[in-house]
Amino acid sequence: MSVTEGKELRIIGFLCNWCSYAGADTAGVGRFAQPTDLRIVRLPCTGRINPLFIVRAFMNGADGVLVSGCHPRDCHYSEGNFYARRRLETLKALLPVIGVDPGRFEYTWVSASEGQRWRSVVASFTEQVHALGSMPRFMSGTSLDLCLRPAVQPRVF
Amino acid sequence: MNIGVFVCHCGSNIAGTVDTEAVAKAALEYREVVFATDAMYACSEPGQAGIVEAIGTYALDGVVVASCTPRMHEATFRRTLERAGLNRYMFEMANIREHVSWVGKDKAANTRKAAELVHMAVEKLRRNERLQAGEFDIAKRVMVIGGGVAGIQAALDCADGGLEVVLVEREPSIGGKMSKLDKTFPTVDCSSCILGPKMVDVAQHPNITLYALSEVDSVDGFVGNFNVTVRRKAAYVDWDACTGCGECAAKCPSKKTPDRFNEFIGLTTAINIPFPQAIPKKASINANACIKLTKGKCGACAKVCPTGAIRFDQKDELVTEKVGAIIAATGYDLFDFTKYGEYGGGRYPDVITAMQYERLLSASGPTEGHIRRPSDGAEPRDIVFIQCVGSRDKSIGRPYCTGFCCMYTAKQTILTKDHMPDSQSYVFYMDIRSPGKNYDEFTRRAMEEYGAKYIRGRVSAIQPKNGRYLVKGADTLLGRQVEIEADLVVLAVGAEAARGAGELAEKLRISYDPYGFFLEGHPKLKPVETNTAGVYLAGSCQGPKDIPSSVAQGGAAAAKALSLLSKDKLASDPQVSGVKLARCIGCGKCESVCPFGAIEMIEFRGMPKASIIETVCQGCGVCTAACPQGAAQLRHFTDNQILAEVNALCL
Amino acid sequence: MASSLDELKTAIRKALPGLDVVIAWTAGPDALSHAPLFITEEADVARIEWDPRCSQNLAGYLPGLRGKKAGIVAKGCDVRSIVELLQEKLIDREDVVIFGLDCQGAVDARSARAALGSSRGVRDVAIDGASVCFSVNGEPRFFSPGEVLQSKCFGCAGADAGLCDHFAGERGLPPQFGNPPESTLERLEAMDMEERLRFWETQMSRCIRCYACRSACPLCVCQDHCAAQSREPHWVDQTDHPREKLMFQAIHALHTAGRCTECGECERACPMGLPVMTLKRALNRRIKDVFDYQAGIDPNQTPPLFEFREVETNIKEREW
Amino acid sequence: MVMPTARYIAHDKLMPWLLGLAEGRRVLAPVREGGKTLFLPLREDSRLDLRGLADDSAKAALLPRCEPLLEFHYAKTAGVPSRTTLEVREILPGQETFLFGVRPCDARGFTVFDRVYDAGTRRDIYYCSRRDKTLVAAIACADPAETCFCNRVGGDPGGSDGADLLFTPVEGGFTVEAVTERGGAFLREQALEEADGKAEEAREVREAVRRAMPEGPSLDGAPDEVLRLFDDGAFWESVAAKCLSCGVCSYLCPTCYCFNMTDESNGNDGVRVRTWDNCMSFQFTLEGSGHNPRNGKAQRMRNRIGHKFSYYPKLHDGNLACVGCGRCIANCPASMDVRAIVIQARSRVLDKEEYANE
Amino acid sequence: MSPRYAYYPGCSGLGSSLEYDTSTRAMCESLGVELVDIPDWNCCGSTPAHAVDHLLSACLAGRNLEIADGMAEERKLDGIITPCPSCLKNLKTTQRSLSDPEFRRKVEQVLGKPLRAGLPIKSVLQVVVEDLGVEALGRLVKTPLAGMRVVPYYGCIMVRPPRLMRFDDPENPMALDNLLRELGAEVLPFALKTDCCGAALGTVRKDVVARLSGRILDAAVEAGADAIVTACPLCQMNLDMRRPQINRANRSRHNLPVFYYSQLAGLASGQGEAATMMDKLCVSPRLLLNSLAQHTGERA
Repeated sequence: MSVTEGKELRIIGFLCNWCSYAGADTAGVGRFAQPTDLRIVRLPCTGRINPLFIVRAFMNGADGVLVSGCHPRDCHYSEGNFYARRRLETLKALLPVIGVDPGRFEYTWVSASEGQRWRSVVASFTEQVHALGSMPRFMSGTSLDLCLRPAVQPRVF
Repeated sequence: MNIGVFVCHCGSNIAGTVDTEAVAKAALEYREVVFATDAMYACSEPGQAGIVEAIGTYALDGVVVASCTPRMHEATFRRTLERAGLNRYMFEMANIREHVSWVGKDKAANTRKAAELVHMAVEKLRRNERLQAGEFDIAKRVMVIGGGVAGIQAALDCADGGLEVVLVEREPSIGGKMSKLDKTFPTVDCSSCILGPKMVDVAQHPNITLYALSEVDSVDGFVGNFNVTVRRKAAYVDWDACTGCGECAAKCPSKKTPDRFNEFIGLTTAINIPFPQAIPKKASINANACIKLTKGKCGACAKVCPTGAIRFDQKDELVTEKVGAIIAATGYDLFDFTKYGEYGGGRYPDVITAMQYERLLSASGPTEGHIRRPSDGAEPRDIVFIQCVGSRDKSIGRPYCTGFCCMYTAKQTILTKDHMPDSQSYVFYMDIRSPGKNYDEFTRRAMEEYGAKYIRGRVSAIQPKNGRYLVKGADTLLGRQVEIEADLVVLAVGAEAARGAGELAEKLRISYDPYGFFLEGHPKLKPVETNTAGVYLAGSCQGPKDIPSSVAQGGAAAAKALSLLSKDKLASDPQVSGVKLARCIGCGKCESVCPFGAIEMIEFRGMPKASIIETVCQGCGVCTAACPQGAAQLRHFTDNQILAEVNALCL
Repeated sequence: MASSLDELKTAIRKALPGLDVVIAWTAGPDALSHAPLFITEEADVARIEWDPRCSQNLAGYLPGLRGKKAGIVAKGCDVRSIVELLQEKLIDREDVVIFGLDCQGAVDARSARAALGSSRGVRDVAIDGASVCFSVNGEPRFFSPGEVLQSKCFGCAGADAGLCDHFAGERGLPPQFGNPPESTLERLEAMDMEERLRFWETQMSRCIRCYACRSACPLCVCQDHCAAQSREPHWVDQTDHPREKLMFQAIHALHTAGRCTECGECERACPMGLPVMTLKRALNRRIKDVFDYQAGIDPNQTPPLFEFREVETNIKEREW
Repeated sequence: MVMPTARYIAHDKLMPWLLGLAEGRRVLAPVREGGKTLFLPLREDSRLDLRGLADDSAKAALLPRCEPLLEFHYAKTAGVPSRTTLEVREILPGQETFLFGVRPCDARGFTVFDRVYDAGTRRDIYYCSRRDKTLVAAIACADPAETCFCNRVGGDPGGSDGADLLFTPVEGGFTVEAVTERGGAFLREQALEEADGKAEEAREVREAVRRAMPEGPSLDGAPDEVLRLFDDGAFWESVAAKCLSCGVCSYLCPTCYCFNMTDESNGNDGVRVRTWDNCMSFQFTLEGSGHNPRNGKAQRMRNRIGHKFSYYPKLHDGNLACVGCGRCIANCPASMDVRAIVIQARSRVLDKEEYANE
Repeated sequence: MSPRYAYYPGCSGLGSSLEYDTSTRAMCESLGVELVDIPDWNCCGSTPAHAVDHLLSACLAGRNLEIADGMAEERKLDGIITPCPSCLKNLKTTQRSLSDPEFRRKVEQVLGKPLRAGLPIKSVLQVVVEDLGVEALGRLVKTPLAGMRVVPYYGCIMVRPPRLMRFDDPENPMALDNLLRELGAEVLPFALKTDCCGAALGTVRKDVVARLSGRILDAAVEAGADAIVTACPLCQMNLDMRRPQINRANRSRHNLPVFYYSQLAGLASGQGEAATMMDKLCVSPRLLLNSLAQHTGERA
């Protein structure tokens, strides 16, 4: 875990409730230590994920986004992850064109019983994102002061 | 909106690695949070009372609890809100235990993470709606899949409780593995004597419809309203006409068919009734062995059948049953020991499985209860039992302990001595696992009273020698090699998931573990539930089990189904999709992707629009992600709610 | 082309009594691009023009005319948009009459204006093999296709006459213009990730949020209910941040993923000259690779994001 | 006050002079970027483009595409988190600006704005603050485009309405003349050489262009005709058939001044922004109830034409809200032509009258 | 194109198992497999070295691999083959150990040369059975070994450890069974086909050899075999040369000939007893071969 020591990066996880969220719970119950960067958004199904959530996250300055759902054919809603797989594969073509390194986004399948697998997914993805460092922030493109929104300051603890 | 935040210590589970006080303090700064506190156990009686009190004192309209996973206590806290007069959906949970305190070591980082998870929850809650549950009608019927002892128990309990039960069994008779056993441990009472009456009860129960020789073809629908299509495989016999007299089997010329019920150590006829106590006691034809069906000639059975029940042209038949709940009790299969080359890989006729040995011991088995070697029919004297064949062995992908082999091996050594007082049993074992009532005493008796020689170690090879078998192994307690010449070797093969378990799980939309055993809702608290509402588990399909546990679980699953279907209507989950007609342009994309056919296109003021059938919608949100206008929105997981969480995390 | 035009006019005259409207092109205010013409009476037929200046894809008007019997004049590339609309059941085949044309290439008015200096005096445009000839005040001026034609013409697949109800001109092979000029996608691929981000930042700072890219897109079915201008859901905010404007382009690209036929209307319509089709190109390329699918070919197919296969042979999922 | 005499600046001196001005104030000038000529802050590496009409109008100098009007913050009271106070901070623009290189049509566009935003007691402080701090330097046109029609809406390719200074292209450079007192005061401070005889040359250049511009029927004086067609749905349907409902015409128009206001917030912080709005958009008149009085593009087109050629002139002494720059024509993705629509409207009314007379 | 391999004969091949080496070369030639001897090869580092010093053992094998590598490209070699399972095991073990960069560095330091060790390494038997197919051998058969009842004896390392050797079933290999059947022999089931003969303890614990090898001979006789067929020089030596010792220790009277499979292949394809060096065997196969000839003669 040496790579991820020190500065945390902003990593968002979109997880389906039935498999991967439960898998992350299983990892917790098993006390499988993980890097702390990841923040999980719980969704009913990966089929709920509009790829634009991921684009939005990167636009907002996320350093990495991880999607995880039920293994193909195990979807609680039978087909959600099949649609998700196609949508997310398509998304993979968009991200590098707008300047998001493909390594900042991954999707995978983790079942409710795969606590160990969840741990290793989180650990390797976090490491992968740390290897890429912070995502460059969007700034105002020009010196036009005509139209700039003052950046709303992020919260500080 | 007035939001209250409650940060749970969970004793030291959370507070040990998260500064809960700091999290509560941070939460006070969030928009619309008017109250925040930390609590020792939020889910406890005083914890919940504290929430109810704060709702009153601070006029809260929404609550965030930061504690364990919502999969644990979301329902608990929603009820708390309802007690305080709030809508149950004005609630969010931040999972700071499973996702934070239990997996992160750095307290500062954990605290930061917990506070951000609370922030996400607050921002989502600010956009929550007061959803109201509807109601829908349910079918007061249960389907039990699998007619082993667990399924039989579940079916009988449900039927006695007044539910209509459809019991589906893959084999021609119910009874499962237990019906093949000679005796049961630790009482050594006759297996068919205690199972037989239950099987007869199934046959005679007015509330039970039995489909033997049938399999589940497809499942759709949802809790309360499943539609299960069952494939009734062709028996080539009209079971309504068949009286089970057995004339057909007596006259069948194809007498060399390996007997499936007898684990292929005996022979039977192409048309047969699998065993005398079979339920239903009906004949069926093995199409691969039948001369008429394979070569077109014969038809002896049809000639002798007194009721003219033979139907060589019978085809599989599909029937659809509407049920409100499903109990999966599909049991287990035996490990295929031929993967172990050192035990001969199936080449030696006198190296057999414990289940085959059980058939040899059984008075209704192929040898009528006389122990005979399959190779030459001789009575064996020295018998070696090898434990853990397909259990606790990572190298063949079976790392788990089957759990009941130690016991049945002990039973078999006892029965062996009873049958043949001059015999000697040897047991190669890894450890003895006998943690049940009277179990350890039982294994002790096998060793001490019945003289079974237990050798702690593995067998490295079995080699034929002068018509016997040289069993080479290690005695790890004495630290030396041992070689035993045996007449018969019995392998304690482990249990593995039933053939086709994965496919059935996919049809039922339940999870299964890497070995194919179905996954329970919670390992401790929901041992017979699954993640799919209305689907329950009984017996070894959830993991290897002995008979008492299977029976107990069958009863437990039945109790769950009975309590579910005790109501006339079920509350529908309001977390379903809804279409904003003003935004919808009727492009039909949502309709095309809905996995449940829950979207229909309607005409509204002359314009095409999508409309959700709320009782059919399962709330997956595939439509919401497909709708370009954002007109279809999954309630409680709307675009704006998820965007709010994303924005709370990074902007 | 003159003979094609006569054939076209004859066909339209013949079909017009059974139709509510026929959409074609006529001379517009700018000598470098012809304008759409909505024909309801026979007298209008005489005003139809057909030459490389007929660059606008008229298919986008069809969903708005649903319920009416509409004829439409279409180049090969325009037909692909019509196919896509049929696929998604946004128009009804029996209500649409397609007049196909043998296109030899379409002028990009913006680059033609830059090449000529001004649109003044342009009387005619013709494409002859490897060169494009503008007749300006009676004088011919020649340019290479790369200088003045739309980039989509370089990958022209020609007209699938089989989908047209009428076809004017020769059903020959599509025109060949050799290698296309360097695309924005190729330029981007030569950059590192941060340069790409900065590239879009600079580009999108020019965007005036007129949404002409969307309004001109024949597959933007939402139009008046576009997510870009909504608060419920609130995908983009109204500030002028390049991030928000790029976000909209991502929305447009993902909403048209697997549907976009690269007709180029978004870029043609953009008054700020933004390379907004680049994102869609990138998605199409992947969709071709992964799902072996191209939009606008077969009216009976389903767009790839609205179906799936249980086993996706071309998807290599990451192993952890 | 007496205006200073005309001055002259040679082509090679222009850029250094402008960059000199840019020290201490913002200089906006038509600059090449991304294949377009746009009004952007001038920098040393800017490529000034004075060949013709810029691709965007200069209105963003006075009415930005998006401007923050105020910031707000929900502050929690220490110890009493249930008490939240809303803190509001107004953001007033205040940068001195030299707007260089607008054409007479664009400069005249500001007069259309002035009548709305700086109308006696009804003053828009954001607009007025910018207007007061901005000096507008127009360049007389030498080569109007095919789509230009300022002469048909009461304008003049060499006119100076709305400008403070007027530049005119002459041999070797530009003459500079003050138009307003502010312009005069500014010019007096500049170390520019006297124009002398070039002032006469400039007048001749302007006159020549004026004469050379193609004539056409005037679009002035059509307010009543357009108003009389208000209920002629068929006419507007046919005119708007090819319209795509995008915002190109409005956003490039130097006289379109409509705006929208939006609060954008995250957590406790937020900002209120004012952004350009566009009457061709469905959302422009969409009401909270979901009802939309201008539901179709025909009604929206009627509003756009009506506003420019009828409603505005009726309110503002016959002045049109169109200065004839032709950007809407040149950039319309559907090749709409505002001139043709006004002419069609007029002949439609005449046809109707004839029909009525019969 | 005919396959071409670097050939590693191993120490026994030039001494105690000269008949194996000779008959193997003959078999390969008739099968069209070209053997290129590894020039200046040295001991593979098997039994003695690998038991005491892994680095030494790997360096010994590594040198041979390096030489083979050096000529691989020029001679267009398909791989390295050896008839001896013990050599094979050590060459393959070394190849695998070299994937550890640290260990590879040490070996290279000793050898003073960089190592590729990329050529596939197989036994001659594996090439015959898997690559050429036993049918290829079958096509060469002129005088089938009809009537000869044999048990194949693979020895303990021809197929083990399975993850290293990657050849046939580790518990019940059938390669030799199939091959011998193709030669016309009657192949009997043999439970001890992969049991240890005790070779590794041949010089220090003769009692163990006598017990283990004796058991193999017992089982072969019990099975009703006329002969044992091996593919390993050490196995052959134990069962054949040490037969008197074994008989003495076990009070048995075994007298089974122990052939190399390559000898029988040569015999069946008509190479004659001299060419296959039948006279090198300690237990004379004379009687058996005579009866075989008689059998063939009867048929003819």
